[in-house]
Amino acid sequence: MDNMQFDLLALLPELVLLGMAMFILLLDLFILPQNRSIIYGLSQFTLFAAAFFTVKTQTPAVGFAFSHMFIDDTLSDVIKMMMYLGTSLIFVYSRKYLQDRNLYRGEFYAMVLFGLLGMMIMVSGHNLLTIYIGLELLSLCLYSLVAFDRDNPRASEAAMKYFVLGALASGMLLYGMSMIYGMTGSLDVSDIANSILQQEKSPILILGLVFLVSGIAFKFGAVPFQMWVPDVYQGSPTPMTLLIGSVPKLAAFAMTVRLLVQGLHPLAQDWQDMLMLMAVLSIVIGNFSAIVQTNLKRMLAYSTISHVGFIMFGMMSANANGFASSFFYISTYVLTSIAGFGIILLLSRQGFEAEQIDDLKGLNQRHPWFAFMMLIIMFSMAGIPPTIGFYAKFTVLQAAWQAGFTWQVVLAVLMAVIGAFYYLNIVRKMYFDAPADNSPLTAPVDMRFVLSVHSLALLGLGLFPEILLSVCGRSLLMSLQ
Amino acid sequence: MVGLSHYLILGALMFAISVIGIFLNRKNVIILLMAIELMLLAVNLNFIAFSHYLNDIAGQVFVFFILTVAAAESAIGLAILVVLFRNLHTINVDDLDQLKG
Amino acid sequence: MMQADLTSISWLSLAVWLPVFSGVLVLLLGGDHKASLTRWLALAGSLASFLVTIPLYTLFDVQDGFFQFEELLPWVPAFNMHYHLGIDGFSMPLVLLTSFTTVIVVLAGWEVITKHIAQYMAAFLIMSGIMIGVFTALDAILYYVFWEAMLIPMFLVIGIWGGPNRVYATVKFFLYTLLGSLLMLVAFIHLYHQTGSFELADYYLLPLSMQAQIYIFIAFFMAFAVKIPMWPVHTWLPDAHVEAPTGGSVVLAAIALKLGGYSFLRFAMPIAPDASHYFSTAMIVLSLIAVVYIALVALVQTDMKKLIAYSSISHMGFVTLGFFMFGQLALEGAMVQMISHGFISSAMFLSVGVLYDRVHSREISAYGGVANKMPVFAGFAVLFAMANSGLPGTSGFVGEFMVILAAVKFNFWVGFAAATTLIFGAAYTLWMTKRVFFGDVNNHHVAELTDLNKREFLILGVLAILVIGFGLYPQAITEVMQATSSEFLKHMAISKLPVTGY
Amino acid sequence: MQFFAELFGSYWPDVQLVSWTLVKIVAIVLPLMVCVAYLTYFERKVIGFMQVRIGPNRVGPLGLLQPVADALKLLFKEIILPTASNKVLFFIGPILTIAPAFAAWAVIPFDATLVLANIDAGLLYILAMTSVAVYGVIIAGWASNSKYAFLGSLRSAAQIVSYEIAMGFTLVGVLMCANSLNLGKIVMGQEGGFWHWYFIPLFPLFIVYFISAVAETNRAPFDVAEGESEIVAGFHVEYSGMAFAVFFLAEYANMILVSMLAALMFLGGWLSPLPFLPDSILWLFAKVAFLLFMFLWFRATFPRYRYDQIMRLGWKVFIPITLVWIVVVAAMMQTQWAYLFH
Amino acid sequence: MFTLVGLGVGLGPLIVGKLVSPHRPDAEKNSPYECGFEAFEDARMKFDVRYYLVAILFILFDLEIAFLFPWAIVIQEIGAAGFWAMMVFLFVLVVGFIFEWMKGALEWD
Repeated sequence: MDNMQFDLLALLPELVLLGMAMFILLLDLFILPQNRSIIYGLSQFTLFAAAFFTVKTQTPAVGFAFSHMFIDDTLSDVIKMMMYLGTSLIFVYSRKYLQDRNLYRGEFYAMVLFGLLGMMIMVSGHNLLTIYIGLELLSLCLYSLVAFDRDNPRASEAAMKYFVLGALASGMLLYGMSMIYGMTGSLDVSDIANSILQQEKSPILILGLVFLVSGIAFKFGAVPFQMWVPDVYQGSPTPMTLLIGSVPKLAAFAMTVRLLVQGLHPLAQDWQDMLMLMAVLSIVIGNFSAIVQTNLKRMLAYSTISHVGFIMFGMMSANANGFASSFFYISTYVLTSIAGFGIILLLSRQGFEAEQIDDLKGLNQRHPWFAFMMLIIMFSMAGIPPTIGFYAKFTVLQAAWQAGFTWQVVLAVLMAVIGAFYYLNIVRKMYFDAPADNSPLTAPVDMRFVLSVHSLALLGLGLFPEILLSVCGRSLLMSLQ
Repeated sequence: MVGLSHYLILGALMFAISVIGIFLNRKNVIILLMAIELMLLAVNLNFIAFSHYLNDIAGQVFVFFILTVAAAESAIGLAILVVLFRNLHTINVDDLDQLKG
Repeated sequence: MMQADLTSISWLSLAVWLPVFSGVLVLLLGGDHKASLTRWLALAGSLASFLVTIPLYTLFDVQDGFFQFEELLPWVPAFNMHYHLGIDGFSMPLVLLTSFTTVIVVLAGWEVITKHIAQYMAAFLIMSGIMIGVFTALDAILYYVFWEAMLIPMFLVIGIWGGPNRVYATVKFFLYTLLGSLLMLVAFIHLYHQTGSFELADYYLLPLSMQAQIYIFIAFFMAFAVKIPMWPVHTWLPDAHVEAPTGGSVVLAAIALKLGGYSFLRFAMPIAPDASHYFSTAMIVLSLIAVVYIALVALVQTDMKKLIAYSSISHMGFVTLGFFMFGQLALEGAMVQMISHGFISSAMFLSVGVLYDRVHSREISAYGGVANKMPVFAGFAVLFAMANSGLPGTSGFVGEFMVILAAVKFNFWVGFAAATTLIFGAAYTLWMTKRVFFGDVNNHHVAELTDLNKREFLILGVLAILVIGFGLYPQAITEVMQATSSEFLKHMAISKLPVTGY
Repeated sequence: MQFFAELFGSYWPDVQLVSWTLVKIVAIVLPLMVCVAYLTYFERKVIGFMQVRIGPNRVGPLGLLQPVADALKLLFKEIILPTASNKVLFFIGPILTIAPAFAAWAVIPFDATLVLANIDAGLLYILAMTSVAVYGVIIAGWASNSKYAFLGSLRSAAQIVSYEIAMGFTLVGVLMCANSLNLGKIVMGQEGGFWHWYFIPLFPLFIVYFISAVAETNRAPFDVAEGESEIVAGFHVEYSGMAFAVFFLAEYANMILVSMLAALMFLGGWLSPLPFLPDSILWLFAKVAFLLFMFLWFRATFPRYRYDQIMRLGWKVFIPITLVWIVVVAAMMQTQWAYLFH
Repeated sequence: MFTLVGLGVGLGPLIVGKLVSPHRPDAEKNSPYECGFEAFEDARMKFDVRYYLVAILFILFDLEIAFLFPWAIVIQEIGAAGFWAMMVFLFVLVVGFIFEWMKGALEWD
């Protein structure tokens, strides 16, 4: 008991978030429904406060708390900052939608904040136990958020599928963890690495690795563990899709770094091949499936699978360059997909979901400005310069090339063309087709403004990618040293 | 004498049964939930066996947490099930087919 | 003669970004309800952008075979990318051509475009800046960014203002080009890992094994051949041309195709000289197929735009032919051909546009005896047709003649095959001219035609002057690139294969 | 003996152990069965006296053979198996209800030394065992395939689990004082006179525990689950003959068990109330008897609670009380008054 | 061991009862008891969601107790740090408890 360090400073942001989330949950019980904007404001303030403390407590040194179970390094700080930003954007974009559908309740905000807390714990987990707890906190919040719209049959079906497969993924991850624990005798990430270095590779260890990687792939939604992605994306209410499809990817990445790089790097050769296979399959299957979709959310789901493939492309290089590129890819992807779903949310209104690709028809006539924003977003997803999406693909491909994955890179490039096809399809509908309905946009001003700035940022970052690139690269390097 | 490997084999069997249960079961969602619980139990068994043979308490602590999470998880799973049943009036796995591309 | 204050200005950056900013300005200030403001704003922007490129010509040092007006700023230090611009004798004329064409395009769309005027004008202005960027970038990724970014406005231009089959055409155009260029990106990535930089100059000096060179060359080839376009990856071009609005066709023909040709000179050949030699025969054969076979295809076209599109492919065959004979004459001939084709093809497309705006048909058979109703226009059209078929005294003649001459020296049969184009070219162009302009007025559409208005006259007039001007005085082009081309050939003669053996 | 030792050869020590354990088990179970039987007798007597009646007095002297007669009657009655029921589950239900009530006795210490299995996690074991009983209730209700049974089982189950939480919290309080899960050690922690017994510092918890125990066993006044006027007999409406008797037995066995636990944890078990008196198992029996008497007394005096009142009492009164008291105790332990809780 | 005996105690009377008691089934007797009426729908009908709610809450609180047990046993050794850690835990739990209370999850009428 004497080694119990209580370095609470390291997890000040988490504590703030926890306290505020609980406060919001309770406050919601005592205020009138028409005063819900207090909750909204408070949630945004919470994110701001957490960001403030994250910056305040930031040090170049690596900090630990709770006997090395919790790590506070630069990487975690950077990822957390991104998460705050992403969550804040999600709040802005989803407010109108929730209000229109009687979902504008305190539980939503509390739940998202709890989910965020889970992600932060994942990011800072330096022990299989903490990582698992964070992961579950996140997953449980997401399951319930998907089912949040209680009278929506599709949402409940999506929630069920998400739940079952998500639980399966956790199970696999845990099973892998148990074997690794058994072979190394420790739950601590760095102890695991040391222990593996000092022993012969055993089949059980490899088996554990296989399960671990499968679990991670499940959470990412990589082929062959992708089956939940399309259904969940399509069935969930759009704000939840937005949430699922964006910020948790960052957490999953952090988890991968902690587990595979910091913990199991001695086994890199083994997981490299697995990741490679999944990356290639994800890119191919994701892209080809996305082409035939008519539902926008479903299409984006398949496109997510292909993006996940690209993310794994970086990881499979198993070096700092590769992981930095993956990190960069994820950050840009998160930024882009939030904006994309933001547009979908912008277009939907009371009693109308802008879900079909055809709902975007003639957007250029209806609202040229947001058509242009969507154009940027789509080209960013397709990886066409000068949007940020290009650098994402570029960094990942160069990392893979450097690691010697020649034909995989060429294949990925070919698939990127396929990907461009369906993104172009959306641009096509927006610009070349006549509008199907001409109802005006009802989105509030703040949402329009933020969405505009956000989308333009995709372009701006595309012209000056150095900012994000160096942030991602450096923070990762600092953590991997 | 019962050794570590026996526990591991039992755990593996339980795990396999639950995975098979999840993928092959086309009848009842509740069976899916049960399979998930079984899976977590298999993991727990592994952890406890390892923990015992390694003389390391950490594995058992982990099991404690897994149990907690499993409870929360099944609570949410059942809640989703209730919502699902209210909306669709079925808990048949095959009937969950609204979401197809 | 150089003045310190003039040289200290970043002309290239101005040339790139001025049109882009004026495009954004048009987009922000303009709109369908204030059409005239939009048009004048666009014109002012394009003129200003043209003016800032003129110093590139006047201040250009013709003795210098290397890059001039260089600008070097760190851009993405993480990957050692730089904002590196510069021009040499090859790119300078193309930059001018681009900025000039933009003015023409703005004028050409003046009254014709009625829907989304601001977007139309802005697209062309932005595209112009981006294309100048392609011509001036000396950093591979910078180049690549410009190269790809160009696709977006072009995609929209064809798709929004194009003809009935525009969607198919524009998607095809986009994907073809994207596929090619992504392979080029892979090549850049490989080179980056070899040199640790994206500097073109580093790539020139990098020794590469034959195998690597071949792969790199193929990757580049995929990108550039699509863009030029070479047979057999040319099929997107006729579709795109036919469906594009006049302005789009002009930009495509006059500049976009040159991007491919220029890039061969800038990237594929100097980076992989040995592979270039290795592939030269194949390239020449492909070029000849383009020259001869495509000319024959052009002969049977019934759509005027398609005919001109095929003729463009055929003419661009000359360009690649000239490149891969590795002679100064051939090289310069190819360059001249590029410039002159820029003028002539835009003029041709504009002429078709003039007719199309009045009759809304591009079918040759829909016309006949246009000269009776539009004598002034007919005069211009016949002049451009002559130039297209390579009549001496026009710029079209100079380039083709230089290339054929070099080809005959290189190999008689190559020269012979190339020379046939003079016949085929004359055949399809003049035949079309005859069918459209001469003969009797055979339908009421033609009967209702009115002759050129002042704007159209101005555009075609300026182009006519240029076509004849460069035809009579081709040295204006050749002298600026002499130093560059001799440096280029020197470089090409040195093998980059690593020295092995003894 | 020699003969058996030769017969079993090397297994002899094992056999010996098993048979010795069996003997001990029988020594516990048989008296327990008798206790259960006579508890029913006493119940009728006590309530009878409270209502100024005599109670059973026909069978045997003072009606002392009444339980035997009841048992024989039930034994010879038919066990009806409802058509719609699930046959296997129908029998598993009663077994699951009674088995834990007996199995829990394994770790109950009757004396400093007199305990069958002196395991450290004794309390945990009891908790585990008693919570199994809920399954019996639910299975019985489900297997009967009768609305009354089903409803009754749901009610009982909800009630049992609700009060189990409050009960669990009270145990936490005991554990904080005792530092052990071993029941024997818990008792030893209360040595030194009745003012050291835990019911004094943990008085609220003791009260909550005992009331919860009444609710746990579905006894009056918390017996709506089998409320005759509403849903006939609750989850065991379809059971008859011995099957019914088993439920009956389980209820009384549980009563004795929870009283025993209360006596051990709060009232010092076999310890004497005053230091100069000798500790003896008789003290324990006296305490248990007193508590059992309380059970009967409740039944005779209190009117039946409404179901919503039961649930409210459990969730909204007991849980907050116990939580607060746990916090108070824990906080006090950080201060100079910690000795109060040892 | 004791569990087995416990099972035996349950099973024994049942078997004896089965053996000893008469067995004369008839349809009327074997039908579910419903105050004399014919049963008119499946007995395993929909039931009030509050039962389910109680079950869920029970699971969560019971687990919490499982966490409290080890803590309670060692509270005298772990000192203030242990005390405060559990207070944080309990606080979170109480927040949840208040939430469900206010949401009406504990109402039964």
